Amino acid sequence: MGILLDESSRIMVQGITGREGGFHARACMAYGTKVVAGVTPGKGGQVFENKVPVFDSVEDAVRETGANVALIFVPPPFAADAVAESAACGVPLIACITEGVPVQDTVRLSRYLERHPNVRLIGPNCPGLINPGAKCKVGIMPGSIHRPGRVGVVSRSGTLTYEAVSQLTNLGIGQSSCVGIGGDPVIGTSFVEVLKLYNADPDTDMVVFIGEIGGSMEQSAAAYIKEEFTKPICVLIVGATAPAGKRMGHAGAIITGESARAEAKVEALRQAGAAIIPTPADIGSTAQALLRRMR
Amino acid sequence: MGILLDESSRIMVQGITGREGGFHARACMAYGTKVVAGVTPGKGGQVFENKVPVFDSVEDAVRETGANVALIFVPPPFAADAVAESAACGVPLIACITEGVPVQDTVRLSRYLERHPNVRLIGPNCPGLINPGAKCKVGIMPGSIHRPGRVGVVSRSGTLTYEAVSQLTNLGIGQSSCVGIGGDPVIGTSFVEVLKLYNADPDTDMVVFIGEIGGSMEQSAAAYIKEEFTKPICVLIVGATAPAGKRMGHAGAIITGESARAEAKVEALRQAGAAIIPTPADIGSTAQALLRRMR
Amino acid sequence: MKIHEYQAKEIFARHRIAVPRGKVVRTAQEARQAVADMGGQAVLKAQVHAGGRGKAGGVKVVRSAADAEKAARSLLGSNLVTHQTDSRGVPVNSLLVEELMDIRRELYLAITIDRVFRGPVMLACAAGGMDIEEVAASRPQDIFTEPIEPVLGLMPYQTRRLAARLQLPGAAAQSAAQVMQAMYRIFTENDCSLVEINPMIITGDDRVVALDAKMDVEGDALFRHADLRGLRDRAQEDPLEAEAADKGIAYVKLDGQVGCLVNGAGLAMATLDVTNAAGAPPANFLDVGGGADDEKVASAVQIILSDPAVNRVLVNVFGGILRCDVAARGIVLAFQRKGADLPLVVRMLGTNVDEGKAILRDSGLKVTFADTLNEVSQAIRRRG
Amino acid sequence: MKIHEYQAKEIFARHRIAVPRGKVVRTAQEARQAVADMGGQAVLKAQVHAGGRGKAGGVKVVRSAADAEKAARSLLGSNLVTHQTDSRGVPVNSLLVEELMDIRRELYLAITIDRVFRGPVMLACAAGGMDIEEVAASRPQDIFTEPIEPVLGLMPYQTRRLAARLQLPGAAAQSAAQVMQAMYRIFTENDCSLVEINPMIITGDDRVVALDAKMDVEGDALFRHADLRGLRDRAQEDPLEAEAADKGIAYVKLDGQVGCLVNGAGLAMATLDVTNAAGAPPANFLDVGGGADDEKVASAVQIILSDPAVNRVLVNVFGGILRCDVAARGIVLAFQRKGADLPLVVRMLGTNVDEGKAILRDSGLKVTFADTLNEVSQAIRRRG
Repeated sequence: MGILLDESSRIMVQGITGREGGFHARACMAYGTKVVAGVTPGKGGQVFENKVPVFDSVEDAVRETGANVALIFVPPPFAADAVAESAACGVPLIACITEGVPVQDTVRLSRYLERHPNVRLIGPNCPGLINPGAKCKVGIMPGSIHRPGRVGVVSRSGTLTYEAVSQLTNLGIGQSSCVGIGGDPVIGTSFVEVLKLYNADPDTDMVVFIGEIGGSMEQSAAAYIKEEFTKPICVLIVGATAPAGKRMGHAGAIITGESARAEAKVEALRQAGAAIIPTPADIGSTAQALLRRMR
Repeated sequence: MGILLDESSRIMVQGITGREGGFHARACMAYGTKVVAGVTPGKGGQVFENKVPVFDSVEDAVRETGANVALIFVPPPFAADAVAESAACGVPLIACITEGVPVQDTVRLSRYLERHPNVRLIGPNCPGLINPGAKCKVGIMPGSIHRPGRVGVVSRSGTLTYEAVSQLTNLGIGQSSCVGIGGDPVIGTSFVEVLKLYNADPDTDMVVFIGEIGGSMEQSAAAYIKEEFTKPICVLIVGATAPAGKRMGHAGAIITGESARAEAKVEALRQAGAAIIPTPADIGSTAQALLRRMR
Repeated sequence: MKIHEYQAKEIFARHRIAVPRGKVVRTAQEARQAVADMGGQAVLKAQVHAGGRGKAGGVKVVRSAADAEKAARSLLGSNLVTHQTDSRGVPVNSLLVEELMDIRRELYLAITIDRVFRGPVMLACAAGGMDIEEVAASRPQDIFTEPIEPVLGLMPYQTRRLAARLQLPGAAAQSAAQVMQAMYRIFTENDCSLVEINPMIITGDDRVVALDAKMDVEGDALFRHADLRGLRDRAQEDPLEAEAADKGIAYVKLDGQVGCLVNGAGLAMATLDVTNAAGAPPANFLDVGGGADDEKVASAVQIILSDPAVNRVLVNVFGGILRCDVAARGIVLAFQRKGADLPLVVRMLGTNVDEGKAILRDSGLKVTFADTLNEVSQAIRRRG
Repeated sequence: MKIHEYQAKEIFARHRIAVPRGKVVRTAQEARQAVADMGGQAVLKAQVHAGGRGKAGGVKVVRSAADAEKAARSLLGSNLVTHQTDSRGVPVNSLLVEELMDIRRELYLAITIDRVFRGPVMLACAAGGMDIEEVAASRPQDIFTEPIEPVLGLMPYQTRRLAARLQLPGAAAQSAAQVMQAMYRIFTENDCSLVEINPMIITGDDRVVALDAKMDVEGDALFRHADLRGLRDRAQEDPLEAEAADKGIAYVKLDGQVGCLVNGAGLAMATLDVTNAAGAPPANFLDVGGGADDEKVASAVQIILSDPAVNRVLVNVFGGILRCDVAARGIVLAFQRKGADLPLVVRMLGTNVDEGKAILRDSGLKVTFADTLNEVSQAIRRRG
């Protein structure tokens, strides 16, 4: 049930001894997530919260604990190294939360990861992912707003994902999984890849998809939805009223060229058969209407 | 019939206006090969031998002539560029004859080619490949020694391949295909990959495999033969009497470590079920004996 | 991070890209001297971080040292308003005095990151000197692209192909290829997000010269480029945006009246969409960013309150990393420091939301609470 | 192409790898002075292109300037015979005089190309200072390897991992990581086939120092390293091998009497196997290489004939690129020039074979023709 995470997910937190890493490791554990290991070079032998052993290397952590998901909080200069280390050790799922990783690092990483087809990177600069049914939270989202269910959520943004989830939960609509793919220009996993997983997941009935201005990833998703996606899907594109040429927070939100504009994205997705969420306030209600139509 | 080449192969010679490129383009044409284009930057518009149009770029050559095999003779400093150009244009088979390509160029090329799974590189530093039945010669081997038939030949060395072919032909044993994979430490296509092609080729009954000292590619082939190869195969490993630590002509022939030694290779292949060719003089006779046993 | 044309050209020259002979001047007297040294004619180019400089009068050809002094006097100290700046423009504090070139053709060359390719691409266009985004929109087929595979770098066949598409003759084609290779080295060695030459000219004697030079260095990579950090020119930045950036806050000044405090870029953009849809244009985009404590939130709110156009404030915080009580404390701190009295619409959700609301309720500020984006929309409309 | 230890150390030092203080000397007087300058004790190291130098007496610790002069006098001008040289050894024309180090541990580090990985790998071993091939054979688990993906380069987690496996304490681990990064830069920037530090030492005060330094530059890549070409020391090479290499001929001196002229490395090795099996050991490996004309063939044969051990010549040419008539003309030319009278066994196949045989038949040389490798074997045996 859900995608990417399940009851067998064993989480290793890279950077667990840092302030952010420690805070979120605790939050994940409080949610019910199996955090089995931490990694901080030079701090091997410590025990986090009297429960989680800390290792000097991913190799040690995986060997000793059977960790199969990496959650990365190390600072930007070391993030690419942390991802590469987990990939080299064959960790099949890596969520890199770190914001501010140089793009050229991610470019090179993307090539490295192509050589490791069994390794999936989510992010960087993402909120991570969660499977409420499996009580497994691998990221920085507030766990309490989620509710187990059968709607998949995928988004480029962090807090906007929480917004979407919150609207769903408030209407009693639970989530099979929620994935924040990250806001950087180059990321490990695209919308299309997550949609493919939802398409194949028997426990996801419908998908809520939150895109934004910049790039053309939403158009690629539209093409995929048109060709292969078999489930109802509703889409919000934010940034329609952002002024052209201005940099809006993360690198994902720069307007460049026609295809990067909100209208172009909305149009492509509408033509692909997606239900369009008119404003950010209407995520829950649009999803609800779509679910009713399914029945 | 045969592997990699057939009647539909349309050859483009990169470096056709050079001395070597021109000589061998003529020889290929004389053998019956469809040489449809030449490429030399700056010489576009020329016509080679009153027959073959020369283009400035692979892109032009492929678009205008439908070339689907590249045969490369450009000098070492430009060889990686020539391979990358054909790969980027999606030419599915590239034979790089050029000797003396820096290894680090080939290392980087190998990563580039991984991104182009439909492109196969043979070489560099190889004699190329030939399909006598299809009258298609893409390389520098003397065409006259070949004879259409049902034995596949694969080898790291050039002239030694000719030796093998010559012994076969003298005994009336024809070849389905012959592939010289090249003698450099890093090459585009390994023994195993060629053996897989022979394994799947309905017109190849048996394989003659010529290895040499250095590296461990023969051991990888042995593992593959043991696990999956379904046809009779006879093997010669040369260099048994080469002195240790000495550099023997091409980089492929340096002895380093146990596995690089001839005895280790012979033993691995023997255990994999291959028939061992005792000396270089016995290639033809060993193949003949093996063929007789098949009947 | 943007750097000036003259700074980029110094880096270009170190990588053997030909640039016009030139000199940076900061006074009219220096301009006069520089032009005299160049033989009495030159072009003066305002050094500002904004495109569209030429049309805006920031580039002047002078035919005498006296002309130069006069032109420099009018430019230096002024603010240049181009289509890329706001109505206040950017200050001209230095000029690049350059020799006049014999221009036969003007081309466009750039390297940037392509998101779909997930790597750098080289862009080339035969129509240089123009607004390239206009060309991209109206004649996309005229822009040629070459993806650059990081493990190989820019390959010779690619520079040959681009030179052919730009219809460059032999000698110029080779020089252009060298320029492209140098641009790629500059791009990678300096972690650029953009390296652009517009126009790259072909001179009457077939030389290839970078008439303009643009380099944007990725801010996130500055930690490994100590040499580049010194090139930042704060005078070119909006003071509030610069102050925000220094504190790790993403702030963009907009034209409306609703000051927005949001955490997360996506939610911040969504908030703009909501206020715009409510007919209450936002005064800014603001993402308070990760790792915010009460001081950082206070800084963000102070920046919002420093904008005289702001007549009310909208807070939209989804407590996750940032706890609601921390946000609330920061907001109160800022209003107190600024002695501000503006009305506030506050929407808070998530971690410690009750504590947060309580802090605001007890603060004496004029707070309207909203629970959903719909309520936000209504509250902002009412207040407008 | 091999370069000397002192040359490699200069490159190492430029990349901030710590090396002992040292000075290259070419006379005993210079050695005396250098040791005096170093305070009266030092180690003198023969600069030769051969491993096993220490065991062979090429490394001497001296405790006074006078000692140094004496030791230098015995080394300089001598030939050093190690297990990696032939019985003639290699000439000692220079010494590296180095400060004595306080050695606590000796480690091994190297980067080379791994054929299976198709890229560079870093090798590390806690047992430095030893014959690493011996360790590889007897205790392969003691050699740690890290494949280096070209697009990423050597990553910090890899250097941490190697340092941990070498059981280096904190400070030394960090220094070792820097050394590893520098080695990788040296390897790639100089197109090396090997960069090796054996031993890399940890001093008593936890410094990491390259006590020895080895760099092999790939000959095929020298076209793009003008700076490195000047480092070649021909005096260290076998004169015949060097002459051959200059002409693009692969020639290796062996211990037998049959001079072999072959085209193609594989066929050349096969030919060694055949003559050895016939009980007639070859005097050399020779691959005349691609693009051979009659002059190149003649050069190859002249090199073969220059070896006094050769008492007969075997030609095994498969005419393809190299035509048989061209080969024949070259052979005749060389015998004439050398005034040689040795018997020849000739096996030619392929392009223009009849013309080739005719030229040899008419040449007056003592030629026995063979058509197959079996006939070659018989002919060589008979002539032995």
